[in-house]
Amino acid sequence: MSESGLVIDDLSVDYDSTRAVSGLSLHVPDGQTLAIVGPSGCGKSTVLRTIAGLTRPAEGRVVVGGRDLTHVPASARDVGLVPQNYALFPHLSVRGNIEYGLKARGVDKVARREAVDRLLAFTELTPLAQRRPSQLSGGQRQRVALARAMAIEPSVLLLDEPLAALDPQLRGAMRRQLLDLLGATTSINVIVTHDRHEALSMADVVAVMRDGRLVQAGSPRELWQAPADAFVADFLCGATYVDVVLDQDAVHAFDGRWAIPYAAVDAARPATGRARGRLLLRPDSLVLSEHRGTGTVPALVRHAEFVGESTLVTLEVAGTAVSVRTDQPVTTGTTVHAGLAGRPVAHPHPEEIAA
Amino acid sequence: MSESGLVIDDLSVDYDSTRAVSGLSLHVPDGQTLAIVGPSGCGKSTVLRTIAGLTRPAEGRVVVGGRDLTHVPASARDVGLVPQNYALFPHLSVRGNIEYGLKARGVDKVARREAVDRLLAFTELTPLAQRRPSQLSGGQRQRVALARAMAIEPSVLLLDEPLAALDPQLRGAMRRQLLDLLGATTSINVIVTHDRHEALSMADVVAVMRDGRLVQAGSPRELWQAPADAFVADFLCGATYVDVVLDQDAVHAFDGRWAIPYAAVDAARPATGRARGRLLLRPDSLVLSEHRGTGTVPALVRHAEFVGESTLVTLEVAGTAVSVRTDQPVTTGTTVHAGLAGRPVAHPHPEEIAA
Amino acid sequence: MSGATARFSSLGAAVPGIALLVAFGVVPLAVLTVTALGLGATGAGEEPGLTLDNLTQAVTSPRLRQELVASVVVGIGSVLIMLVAGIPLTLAMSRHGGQVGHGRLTSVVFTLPIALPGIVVGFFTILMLGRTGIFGQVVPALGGAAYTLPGIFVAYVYFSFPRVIGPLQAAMSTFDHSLVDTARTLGASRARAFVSVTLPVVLPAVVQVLGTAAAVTIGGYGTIATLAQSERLLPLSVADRLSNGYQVASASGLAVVLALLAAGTLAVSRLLSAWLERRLR
Amino acid sequence: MSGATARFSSLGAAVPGIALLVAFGVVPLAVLTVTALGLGATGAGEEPGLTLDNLTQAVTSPRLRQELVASVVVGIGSVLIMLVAGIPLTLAMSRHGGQVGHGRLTSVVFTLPIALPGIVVGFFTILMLGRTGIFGQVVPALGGAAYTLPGIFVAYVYFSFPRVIGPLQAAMSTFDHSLVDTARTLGASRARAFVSVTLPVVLPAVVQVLGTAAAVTIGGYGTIATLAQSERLLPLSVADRLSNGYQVASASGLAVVLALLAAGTLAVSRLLSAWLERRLR
Repeated sequence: MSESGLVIDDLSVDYDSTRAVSGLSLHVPDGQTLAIVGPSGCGKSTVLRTIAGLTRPAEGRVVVGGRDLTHVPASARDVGLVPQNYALFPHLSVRGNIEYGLKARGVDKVARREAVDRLLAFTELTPLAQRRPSQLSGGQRQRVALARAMAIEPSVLLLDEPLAALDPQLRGAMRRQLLDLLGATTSINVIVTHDRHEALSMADVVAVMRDGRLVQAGSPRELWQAPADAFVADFLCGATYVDVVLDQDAVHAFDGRWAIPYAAVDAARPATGRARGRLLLRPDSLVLSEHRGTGTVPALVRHAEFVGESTLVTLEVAGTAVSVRTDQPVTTGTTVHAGLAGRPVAHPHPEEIAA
Repeated sequence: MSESGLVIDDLSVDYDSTRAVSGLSLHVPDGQTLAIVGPSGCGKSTVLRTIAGLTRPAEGRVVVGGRDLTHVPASARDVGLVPQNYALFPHLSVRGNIEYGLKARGVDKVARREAVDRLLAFTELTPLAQRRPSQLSGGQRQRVALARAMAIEPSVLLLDEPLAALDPQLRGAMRRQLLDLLGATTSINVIVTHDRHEALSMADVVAVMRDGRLVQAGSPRELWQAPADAFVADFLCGATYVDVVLDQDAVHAFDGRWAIPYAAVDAARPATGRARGRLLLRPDSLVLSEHRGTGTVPALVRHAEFVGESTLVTLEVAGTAVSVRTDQPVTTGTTVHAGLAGRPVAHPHPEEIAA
Repeated sequence: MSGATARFSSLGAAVPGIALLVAFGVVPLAVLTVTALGLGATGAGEEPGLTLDNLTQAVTSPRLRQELVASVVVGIGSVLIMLVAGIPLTLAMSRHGGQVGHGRLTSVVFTLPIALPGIVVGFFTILMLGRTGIFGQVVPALGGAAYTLPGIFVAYVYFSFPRVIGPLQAAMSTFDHSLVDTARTLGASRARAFVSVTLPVVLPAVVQVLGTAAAVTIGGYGTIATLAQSERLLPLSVADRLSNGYQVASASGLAVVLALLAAGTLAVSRLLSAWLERRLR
Repeated sequence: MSGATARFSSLGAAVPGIALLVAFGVVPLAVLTVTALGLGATGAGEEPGLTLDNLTQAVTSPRLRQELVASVVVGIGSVLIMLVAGIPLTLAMSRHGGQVGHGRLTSVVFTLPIALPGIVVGFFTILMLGRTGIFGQVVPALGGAAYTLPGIFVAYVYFSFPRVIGPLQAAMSTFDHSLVDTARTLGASRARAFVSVTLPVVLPAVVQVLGTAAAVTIGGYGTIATLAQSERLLPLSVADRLSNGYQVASASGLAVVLALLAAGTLAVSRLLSAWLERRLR
C-alpha cells in the first residue's frame, strides 16, 4: 500500500512502565503542517521524538511517503528536527552548523557550499555565517536550527516548541517569519506547541492531545467551530459547553433559568417533544446589559479585568463560571444580564431526545 | 513634609559602572497597586530591589508614609517581597515559611500561631500547612510566598513577575486569584512584569520603563487611550502611531495616499491652514474591504494568521507595517482596502502647525 | 529498535569502566581481606591460619588505638576548621561571582594548591615549625612543633584547604541568594538569616564535602611521612609493617582498617547528606 | 548604605579564608624557595650560600631526571587511560541519570574509592602483582611486576579512578544530549556524532579533570612509597633526602620542582580548558 504524506498508525510509546502515548493515529498530506497541541505532559513531545526515531514505539507504525520508518534508525530517516532549545552545536559556526548534515551525508564540498549559501540567504543569515551560536540572538538561533534541519531536504520537518525559547515580546514577529520560511518548503511540517494561538495560526491540521491520547484532529477552523468536548473547548477556544434542553418554545439553559428564543440561536426546534443539546459559549458570545431583556439571564460579576482591547469578565450563572469579553465597564460583585450576541452553535444530541 | 503612600524621588541606581535606573520619580497613594512594566533589562527589577533595601541607590530617595527609607536596612523596612521564583525556604514547612518573619520580629508564640492560621485560611493553604515547598504546585507556592510576605503586615508589598513562574495555561486563573488576594490587603502593592495584560489588569497606576528611565505613568485607561510615544503604543497597546497632516478637507496619512474625512476621525479641523498630528492605529481601528471606498487606503496583506477569535493581519501601507484584527477571511499577498472602523484618536501637535 | 539500541549501545560503552572497577576494586579488596584474616600470603615472621588479630590489632593495641584516634581527630578536625573559614568565603564568591574575570582568578588561586603533594605540605610545616623552622627561631617554644600533634594538625589544615575550598565553591555556586534577601526583608538580621536559612540549605553539600575531604586527609600518607617523629598516624604503621620485616598479614589488617575508616567517613557523610537532602525536598 | 554594607560584610566574612591562604600558602612557598636556593636552613652535609644546584638537580642528575620523566608519564598516562574508560561511562550515566535511585547508587559505587589511601592502593598492587601476588602465582611472569614501571602504572590507574570518575561525572551531568540526538537526525552515525559533537563540547571539562587528577597523581606519595624497589618517582626522592641525612636544601629544591610540576600540570590544564571554552562561547 503506497500512502502519501505522513501516516502515524495506532502509535503507542512507553517510557519505562508508563504509557506516554496511546493508540495515536494521524495523517498529514504532503506539504501540509500538523500542529500537535496539548498541556505539558500530554505526550506531544514523545510523538515528535518517535517520528524522529529517537524513541522506539511499543506499538504502531510511522510511515512517510509510503516508506515504513518504524525500524529505521534516526540517522537514515530523512527527518529534520528543530529541538526546543535549538541544540545548536556550540563549537561550530553558523555555516558549520548548517553544513553538518550535508557533511554527514557525504555531500561534496562544492555542492555543500552552494546549498549552505542558498540556505544562509534564505534565512537571512549570510552576514552571520562566521558567528558562533553564542553570539546570536534567540531569533537568529531559531533560524540557524531551521536552516540546519532544512539543509538535508527532509521529507518531514519537526519543530519542538519553536517559539518557546524566545522573548514573549518577539514571539508574534518570529511566528510570522517562521510561517514564511515554512511556507517556502515542500516538506511535511510537524509543530509541537502548548500555545493555542500558535497551533491555530501555523497549522493546516491541528491535533489536540491529552494524557497520551488524541482528543480531536482537524483543520483550525473545524476545531474552532466545533470543539469535540469541554476540554478542547476550554483549551483551544477558552470557551465553555453548557447543557441545554430544547423544547418547542425555546432553548433552556442553567436549569431553566435562561430561556433563549430560537431567533437568537443557531439550533433547529426538535420535531417533537424535547431534546437535549449543548451550547458553546465563547468569550464573545454574550452581550452584557444592566437591564433584563428577552433571552437574558442574570449573572454575578466575579471578576473584571481591563486588558486594554476589552474587559475580561468572569460571570457566575447558576454556579457555572463563564468567561465574557466586553467593551462595557462592569463592576465586580454586581449583577448583570447576559444575552446571546450572535448565533453560537448548539449541538442537539439526537440520541438523547427525551419524551 | 509628611507624604502619604510610596514616593520614589529622583531615584538612580548603578550596577558597577552602568546606570541601571536613572532619575525615576513615582508616587503611589495608600492602598493602590503600581505595576512597573517594560522589556527585559529596562531596570524594573532594580527598582523593586531598591524599594526592598537590597540595592543601594546612587541618588534619590524612597519614602513610605512620610518615612525616608533610603538608609534603612532591608530588615527594618516593613516591606514584603515576593521574589520571582518565590524563594520559599526549602527546609521549612508552609507554616514555617509563613511564620518566619513573625519569628524574626520576636512575635510571641500564641500571636504567631493565630496570625499564621488566619493567613493559611485566607490563602486557602490550611490543609497544606505541614507540606514542604517541593510538594506544592506553582500556584500554591505563589500563595505561600504571598502569605509569608503579608504576615509581617508590610506597608509596601513587592511582587517580582508574580505569574512568570506559572504554567501559561494557569496564568489567567492565577491572575484573578492574586487580584482577589491583593484586593483584600491595605498595603501599597508594587508589581513588576513584562506582560502588558498583567500590568493593565492588575494595577491602579502603570509605569512604563525603558533603558532605566520612566517613559510614561498613569492609570491603565489613560495609558491605553493616549500612549506617550511609539514605544508605549507598541509595547502596551500593540498599536502604531502614524504621522498625519490635517488640512481643511481631511486628515492625510501615508504621504497623502490616505485621505480620512473628518466624519470618520476624532480630530478637530485646524482653525487655519494645515497642522501636523499623529494617528493611533490599533489592531481593531481598521476595517478591511475588498473594494475601494471613501476614506480607505489600499494595503498589501503581508501575513494573515487565524488565531480563533479573529484573524491577525499585518498590512503594508506605503512601507509601514500596520497590525489589524479582523473577522473576515483575507489572503496573504492580496491587496485590501482599509478604512477606519471607529474613531481612533488623532493628536494634532499645536506647536507643529504649518503654514 | 533505534531507541532501545541507542540506550543499550551507550550503556555498552560504559562496560570497560565497569569492568575496570570490578578488576581493580572488588578483587584486591577481597584479596586484602583474605590476607588480613591470615588465609593468604604471610610475612616471614607471621603464622598462617585464620585469625582476626590482624584486623583487631588497631583496636586492641594501645599504640595503634592512639594512632587510630589521632588519624580521625586530625582528618576530621582539620577539615572542620577549613569549613568554618571556607563557607563564608565560598558564599561570598558565589554572590559576587558574576563580576567579570575577578571570580575566575580567585577560583584559580584557591584551588591551585590542590596540586601541592602531601609530602610538600609536610615539608612546608618543617620549614615553618621544625626545630630550625622560621617560627621556631622567633618563638623558641614553636621550635619542633611540626612533630607534635598541634603541628601535624596545622599541616593537615593546609593539606585540606584546596580539597575543601574547591568542592565547596562548586556546591555554593548554585546557592539561591534570593533566599537570604527574602529573609532580610522579613526582618531577619544578617546573622539570623545565615543560621536559619543559609546554613540549613547548604548543610547537605557541606557534609558531603566534609566527608570526602576528611576521607582523603585520613588516608593521606605524604604529610605524616615527613612529620612522623614522636606522633604517629595510621597510614604510617601500614607502611612500617611492610618495610620493617614484611609483615604482610598485619599490614593487610591495618590497611583494611585504614580503608574502612576512610571509606566509612565518606559513606557516612554521603548517607547523612542524602538524609539532610531529603529533608529539604 | 544597606546594599554596599551587605556586599562589604559578606566579603568581610571571607577574610579569615584569605588570611589563611596567605599564611599557609605564600609564606611557606617563599621559605621553601629561599631554602632551595641555599639561603635558608641547610642540612648537616650541605654548604650554605646561593646556589641553583638544588633546583636544577632534577634535570642535571640522570637518576633524578629519570624519576621526573617517570612521574610525569605515570601521572598523566594513568589519568589518560581512565579518561578513555570514563568518558563513555559518565556520558551514559548522565543520559540515563534521570532513572530513579539507580544513578545515585552507581555514583556512590564509583566515587567511594576516592577514600582509599594511596598507600592502600599500593598495597593492593603488591597483593595482586607482588612477588607472591595472586597474579604472579597464576602467571609467573607477572610475579613482582608491582615493583616495575608497568606495575606502578597499573597502581596509579587505580589510584586515579575515583579522582577522574567523580569530577567527570559532575562535568558530564550538564551535557546536552539533544546535541547528539540532533546530529543523529542529520544523518550522523553514532561514532561520527561522538567525534564531531560530543567530544569537542566536553573537551574543556575533560582537560580540566585530566589536569587536576594528574597533578594529584604526580604528587601522591603513598602508592609509590609502598611500591618503590627498583623504580622510583620524584616524591620518593624528596622524602629520602630528608630521612637520609636531613639534606634540607636539596630536599627543598626537589620539593619545589615537585610542587611546580604538579601545580604546573594543573595550571596548564586550566589555561587550555579556558582557551577551549572560549572557542565554544
